[in-house]
Amino acid sequence: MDQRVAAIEAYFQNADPSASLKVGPKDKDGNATIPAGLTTPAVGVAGPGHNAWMMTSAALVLFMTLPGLALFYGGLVRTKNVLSVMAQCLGLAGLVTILWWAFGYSLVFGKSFNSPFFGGSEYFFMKGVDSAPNTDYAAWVSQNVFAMYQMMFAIITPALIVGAIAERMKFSAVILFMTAWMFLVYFPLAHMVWGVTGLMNGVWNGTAAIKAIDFAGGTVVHMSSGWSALILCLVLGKRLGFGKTPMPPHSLVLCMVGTGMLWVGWYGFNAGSAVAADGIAANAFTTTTLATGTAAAVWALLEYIVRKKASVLGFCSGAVAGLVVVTPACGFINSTSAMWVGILAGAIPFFAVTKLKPLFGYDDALDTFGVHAIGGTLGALLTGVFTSGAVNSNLTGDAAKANGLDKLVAGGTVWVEQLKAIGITLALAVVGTLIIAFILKAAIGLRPSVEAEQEGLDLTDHGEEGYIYESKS
Amino acid sequence: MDQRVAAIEAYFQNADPSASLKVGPKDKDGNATIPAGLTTPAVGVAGPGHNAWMMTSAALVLFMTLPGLALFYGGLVRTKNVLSVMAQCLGLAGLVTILWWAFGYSLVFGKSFNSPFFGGSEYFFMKGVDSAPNTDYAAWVSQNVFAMYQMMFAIITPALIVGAIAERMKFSAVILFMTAWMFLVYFPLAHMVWGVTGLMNGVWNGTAAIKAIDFAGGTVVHMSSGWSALILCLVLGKRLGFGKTPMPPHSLVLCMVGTGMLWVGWYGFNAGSAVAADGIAANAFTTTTLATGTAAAVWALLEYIVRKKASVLGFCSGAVAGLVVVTPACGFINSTSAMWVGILAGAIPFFAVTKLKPLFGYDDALDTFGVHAIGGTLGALLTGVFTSGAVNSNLTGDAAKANGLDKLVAGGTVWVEQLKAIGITLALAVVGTLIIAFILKAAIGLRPSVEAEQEGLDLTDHGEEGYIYESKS
Amino acid sequence: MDQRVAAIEAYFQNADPSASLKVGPKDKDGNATIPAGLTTPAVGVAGPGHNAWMMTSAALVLFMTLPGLALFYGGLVRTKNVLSVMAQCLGLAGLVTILWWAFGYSLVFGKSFNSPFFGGSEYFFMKGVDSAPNTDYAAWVSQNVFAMYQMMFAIITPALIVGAIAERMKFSAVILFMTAWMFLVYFPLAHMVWGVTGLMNGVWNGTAAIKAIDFAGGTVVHMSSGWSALILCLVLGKRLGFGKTPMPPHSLVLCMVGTGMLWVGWYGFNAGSAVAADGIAANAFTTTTLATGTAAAVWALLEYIVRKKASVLGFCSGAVAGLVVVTPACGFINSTSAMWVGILAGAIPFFAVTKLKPLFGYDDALDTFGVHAIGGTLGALLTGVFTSGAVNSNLTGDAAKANGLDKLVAGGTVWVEQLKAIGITLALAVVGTLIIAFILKAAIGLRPSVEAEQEGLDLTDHGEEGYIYESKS
Amino acid sequence: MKLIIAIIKPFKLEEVKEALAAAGIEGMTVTEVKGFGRQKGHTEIYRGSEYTVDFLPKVKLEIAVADGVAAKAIEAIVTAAKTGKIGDGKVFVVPLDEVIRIRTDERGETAI
Amino acid sequence: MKLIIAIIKPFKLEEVKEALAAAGIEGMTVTEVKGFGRQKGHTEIYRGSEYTVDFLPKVKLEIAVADGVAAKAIEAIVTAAKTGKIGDGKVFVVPLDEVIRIRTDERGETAI
Amino acid sequence: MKLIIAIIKPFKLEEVKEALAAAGIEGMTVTEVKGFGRQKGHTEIYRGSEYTVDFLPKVKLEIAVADGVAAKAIEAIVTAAKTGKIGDGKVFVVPLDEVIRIRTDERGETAI
Ligand SMILES: Nc1ncnc2c1ncn2[C@@H]1O[C@H](COP(=O)(O)OP(=O)(O)O)[C@@H](O)[C@H]1O
Ligand SMILES: Nc1ncnc2c1ncn2[C@@H]1O[C@H](COP(=O)(O)OP(=O)(O)O)[C@@H](O)[C@H]1O
Ligand SMILES: Nc1ncnc2c1ncn2[C@@H]1O[C@H](COP(=O)(O)OP(=O)(O)O)[C@@H](O)[C@H]1O
Repeated sequence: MDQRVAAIEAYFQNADPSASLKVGPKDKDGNATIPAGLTTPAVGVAGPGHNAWMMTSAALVLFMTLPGLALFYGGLVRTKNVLSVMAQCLGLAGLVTILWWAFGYSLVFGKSFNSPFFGGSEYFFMKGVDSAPNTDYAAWVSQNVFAMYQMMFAIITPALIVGAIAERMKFSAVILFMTAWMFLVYFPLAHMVWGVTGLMNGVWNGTAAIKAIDFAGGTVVHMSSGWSALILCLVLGKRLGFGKTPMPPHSLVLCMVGTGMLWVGWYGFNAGSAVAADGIAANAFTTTTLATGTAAAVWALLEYIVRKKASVLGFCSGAVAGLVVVTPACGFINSTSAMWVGILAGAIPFFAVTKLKPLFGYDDALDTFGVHAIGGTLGALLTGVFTSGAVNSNLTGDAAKANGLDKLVAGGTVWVEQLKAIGITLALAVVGTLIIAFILKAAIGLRPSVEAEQEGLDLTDHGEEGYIYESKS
Repeated sequence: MDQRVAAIEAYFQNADPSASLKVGPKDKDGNATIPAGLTTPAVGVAGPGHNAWMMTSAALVLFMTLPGLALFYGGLVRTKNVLSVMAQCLGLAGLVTILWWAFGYSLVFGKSFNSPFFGGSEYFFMKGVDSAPNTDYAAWVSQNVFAMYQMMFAIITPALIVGAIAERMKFSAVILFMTAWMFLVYFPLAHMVWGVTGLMNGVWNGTAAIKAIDFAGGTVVHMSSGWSALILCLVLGKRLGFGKTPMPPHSLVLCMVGTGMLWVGWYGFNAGSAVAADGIAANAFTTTTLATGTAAAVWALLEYIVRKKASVLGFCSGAVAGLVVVTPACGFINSTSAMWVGILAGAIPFFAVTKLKPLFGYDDALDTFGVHAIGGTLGALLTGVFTSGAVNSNLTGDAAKANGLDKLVAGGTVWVEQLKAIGITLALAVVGTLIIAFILKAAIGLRPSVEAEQEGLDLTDHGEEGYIYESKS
Repeated sequence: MDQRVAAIEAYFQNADPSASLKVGPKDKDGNATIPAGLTTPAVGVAGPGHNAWMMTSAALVLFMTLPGLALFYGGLVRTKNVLSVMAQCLGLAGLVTILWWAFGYSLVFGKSFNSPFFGGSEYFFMKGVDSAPNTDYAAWVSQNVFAMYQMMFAIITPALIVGAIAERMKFSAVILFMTAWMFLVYFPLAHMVWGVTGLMNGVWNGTAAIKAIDFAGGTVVHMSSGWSALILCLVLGKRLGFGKTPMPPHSLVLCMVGTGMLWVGWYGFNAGSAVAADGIAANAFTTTTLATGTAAAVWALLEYIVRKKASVLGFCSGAVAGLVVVTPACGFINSTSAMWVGILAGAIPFFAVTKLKPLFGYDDALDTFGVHAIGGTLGALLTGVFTSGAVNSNLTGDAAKANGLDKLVAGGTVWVEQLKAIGITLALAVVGTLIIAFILKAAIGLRPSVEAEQEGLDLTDHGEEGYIYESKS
Repeated sequence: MKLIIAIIKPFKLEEVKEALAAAGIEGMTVTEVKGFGRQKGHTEIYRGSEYTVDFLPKVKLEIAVADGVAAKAIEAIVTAAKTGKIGDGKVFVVPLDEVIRIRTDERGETAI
Repeated sequence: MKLIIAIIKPFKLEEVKEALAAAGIEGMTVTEVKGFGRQKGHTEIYRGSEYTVDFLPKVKLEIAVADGVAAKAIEAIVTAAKTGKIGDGKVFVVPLDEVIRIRTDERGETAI
Repeated sequence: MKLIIAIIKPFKLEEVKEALAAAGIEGMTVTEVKGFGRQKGHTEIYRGSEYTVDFLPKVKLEIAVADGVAAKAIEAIVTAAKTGKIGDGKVFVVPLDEVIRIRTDERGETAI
């Protein structure tokens, strides 16, 4: 009876329900085992509240890409390329679904390779991934839901890159580039940061070489996409007429709609990264909200100061920057720190986008580098600066004690580990992208013909038009 | 104490919490009863995690129609008819709310008639439908939430028909047609498939004549709407100028936005159909995701093969087809089967839409038949082929044992029952629609005047314009 | 053991889990205390199902504003002002985030002032607001999530006002007006109605002077914004050319999309106001659905009767009116009453908007007064008329017994208290708005220059255009 | 040379184009316009506010032709665009002093 | 006959239409155009990139009139469209050789 | 006076505007139009239905000039708009009887 109740109580603590069943002889690592046949009805099943939240979160993260990001980016391009951006988001959703099912989930969250760089082969083709929890990652969430949730991250990350290279990369080249990029950059990086045997998973890997922390993907998602975006847009070259012809957003209305969806969906991204509906999720929800609202206000305020007008694009950019920067930090910092994160997130990407880009003259079409690379890097660093053991008990959990993260947290020096993680992420993204881009360029070429680019990719790559408003009545 | 804990443990299993209380004398069916007064605080109440998920799911299914489907369809018509499609979706939401409250819920989920074809009268005007669970359908979900959740299905089903008859049916005729259709087709069919006394409810009706299975509405929702759509569009005739004037979608941007919303909302539709946030829901969530992403990729790939261009409309059509086909199957198949479902869902409706329609020349304006009828029928059949007892314990539950479904599952012959269910659904939809359509045609006419159709239904039926972009500054 | 199980059982009842621990000596109020050190793992933590629902609900309420309301309002203005409406919604999101974090939450939900009009200072800068529940408001929901949830209400309320003054108020004036309005009107009113020491919080304040009830914000949100909107639009004056130039909505498509999002998001608003995923939430979900669908149908039906055409704007207006009117009532009335609420909500605001406004000639641009003030006032009154103790046990809870609300409910005279609450709300909104508006008008002026208003606020206030569709290929 | 300006109902564009092609005329420039004339507009109602929309969607064709071809072109347009209902539109003929093909610098009738 | 082409500010359209009606002219064709002239445009800024928009929204009216009516029509347009501020627009008068009403095949002044 | 009507490729608008400015011409009216001529259109496919879109986006300029300036203006347009590829467009020159500046009532060449 005590064990039965203890298993249920674990539900409220997001703890392992089988802990109290571990009364058998010790295994070779010295951990007590569960005697054969001993179980309770609350062991090995999904917890309804946690499962509900993770299904909701997975749906919300999909919502970020389809249609959130597709609208955010689609609104910012010119009319003739709106569908091309949408097709790229849709195409990545399809492509990554297949890659993730076949190899991705296993390469990231498997552990059979026992490697810091790649997961394992045990879950190839999602073998054995069913509705029982995988307690390496979540005590109370169905493993298949966890796998789908993580798939949504694997979809949005390459889709973010699309922003930098919008309006001038062939659809076929985008698809081939991203296929290679998932294997060369995303899967290893995600394993390094989030896999239980990962190189820089300070929270869950007791033997992590780098004791870095990344709650919801500052390195894995935003730095990886942002820095790859910069490199790819440099290799690709500028859009025809860049700097001469004006290329204003064709619909700030769509862009604003996309921003709202990104913000809403991001709760799944950030609070969902607790993989439970517990107090850590609640904290992530709160810091995400505060940082985002503040960053939106700060960016627009800076615009108002600099040129007397606060713009819708400014509010939207600030909100997205706030979301990006708080991503790695949200589950580790308190609400006061979240306000500081918001202020910095509103200010630093603002200068990256309005000053750095004109200075260097690269054509980061929709500012993936300025917002995601700069913001992601800033966020990874700030996570180290602001992290607080009081907010998240995993920072002082078993793994963190084993690898010494707990002491770094107490000593306030996690930022050193974060710098290491930043360096590795940056190097992997840059090198990986360079290799793939140059090979592809040589093999099939990256850009459409000049005529195609002039006519717009909607017609030339997809044979469609975004809007046909003519009256024929 | 044991009973108190057992009731709580039932929450994690989505099982009946009162099972352990059944220690009283046996009733006339030989089932033990609960002694008067014996209860625990966890009996007869909603379980928070399950209730949370079902409220979320109900909201998601509403989102599929408003604005999801309204955008998906609205984007595909010409500018002059965009509002008419939206008005029809909105009008059906209003109409069905009233019908469902008054009669619908009771006719589908009541059991006082003890009939395989109609439910009962006990819940007319939602009498007695309150926040306690109705354990016939859900051990841990408030009955009123269940009723609202199911109402959202009753709203979207007739709204799907709108796609086939878009741009050429009078608003008044649409509303009257649908009113009759709900009583003649939807309510009986939903009872047959999902009511505990339903004719072909293999999972829950121990005395079902047909041991068919339909997790989230392949027959009830997609076949019924899709086949009715075909018949109605034949009775109605083609749009003026069909085949001569081009009628391209006026906004693929809106169509894509609607697709994203449909996909996101569909998680409520499919995973919500577990009526719990349990492992079955988790499985449905997973198979839905895999089939949809794959189908989107396959459809676009076929386009690329056939005509060297993958289109946004192709991706969207593939995604919707994937969602449709996996709907009846999602809670009964494993993830490997989901990939097969995805491939077939991307291929077969593709051919229906691009080859069958031009061949026969009917004017299924937005391809409700090609996607929902073909896809729904395919899905119903594949459900029988791929269903796996390992995935869903209800396939071997009490009712399934009583009616023999468990043996069919083990023997791999559920598809025979599925064929019967397909036949009945098809017959009901076709005959019901023919009757209503011909009566209405005789009584008030179905089509607007030629001038009205030419001017567009937005102005003539609703007195509004979709867009007024003129600058007047 | 009994206490451990009882704590868990409290989760299913949304009751205080520590109740059974209160076995220590009585405190000065005569309540038993919890002996030092006595606790169970299920005490003082968030309940997963409830927390999951409240995070979902908070995200849904944000979705109502961004992009829901921004689209609903944005679609109804002329092209040249679409971004100004969106900028105002975004700006308020940013502004209120900062105000709420710094003072708002504490002024509304604190109790250190022990005042009926303002909360307290204990939570300034969200000090101590962490993931543990604040049992004054929710037994099982993290206090920080509760704070964020309530913040979303504080964002949408001033954003509603924007509808009345659209197209003719300077952005800087909007921001300054709203800053003052939050302190003068919203924070005190929200405390009066929802704070545990609030003046007219009949359900939770045992010593409330006015025993009024308001489940989700009929007074706090809709009356306050609606009446303030009327006053502000009178002080501001009419738009240039009002009554002479036609000012039709530039995109009913966007308006309809916004309506769908508002409806979906409103489930977070209304069912979320139970601050639990319990039976009360389930009831609120149900009544909200029924009233909204019915009101949409009724409004459109009245249009059809009056002028032979049911319009999309009519359906949308009816749906929003239904949502508004049912807001204060949803957790207190049964489903039959919800249908009556729906009918009245479809009819009375319809007449306010189509008859009252032309009669008096004020320029309530997007009908904030007609829908939110009239609807909110109607709802507050109907709540008193239809409230039913059977639906919500808090109406007969400890506080309700202490202040006598339980007897008013039994006697059917809650509407008298509601009238008092209506009077106070109306007075506060009107006086507060007049004061701020006149001071601001004198200080910096409220309106843009005539040229700026003619050119449109998008260009003059924000330096952007909503749509740039020109083809440049 | 003449510049023929024709205002027609939008749904007649395809037919007129074909009729002109049949008459050997394969170049034209088309603009979406709003027409105001005897044909009545419609009324739109938004929450109780009624607007009368007098301007109706029309399509304007501009066609440069050699003098000898003008009559045939006009004939083709008028025949194809006619529905016999009010609002069918007008054809205006304006003198044309010069035509230049930008690509080739050709001038006059050969540039048409 | 004359074809009067008037470029005016968009918000003056209603007034000009009424002035023409008062002068007995009830047919016209309207096009949304962009004008470039002495009137200055505005600047738009998107994330640090500034664009100067020189082209301003204008409305173009095309009105076919009999010779005798031209002066009155021009007078009506100029009076109604004038604000006195830069950018009020222009009126161009072009000779019109022929007019045909498509519906009836009428030609010349009776077709206007 | 002459009314020059030029049909050009949209992306050439900026260059033509600058060439005209260099030629001292600073006023013009621009319309988005669709052109039909020798240049081939494209095909769009929506779920198996193929549509051939013959009409290509073009920009129309209308420029009133004094007689003496016409040749220079045409020259400027043709030079700036030429890409040498099919579809570059045309210039039409129409006689202009009168020009009035609405703001000032000026008439004739001074009104241009
Ligand atoms: N005097 C005019 N000048 C220019 N366009 C005109 C004139 N009169 C009519 N139009 C154009 O011709 C169209 C049809 O004219 P209308 O009087 O409605 O019918 P109909 O041509 O059958 O007499 C109008 O919508 C307008 O575009
Ligand atoms: N030479 C011209 N040819 C054609 N249109 C012109 C010409 N000059 C001006 N316009 C049109 O007239 C409008 C007003 O001209 P502008 O020089 O700005 O002011 P104003 O008419 O008051 O002198 C311009 O926007 C343009 O549409
Ligand atoms: N006869 C004509 N009348 C009016 N516009 C014409 C005529 N012929 C061509 N155009 C316009 O000129 C554009 C270019 O013509 P096109 O024949 O395609 O190429 P090019 O000018 O190089 O010979 C067309 O798209 C159309 O707008």
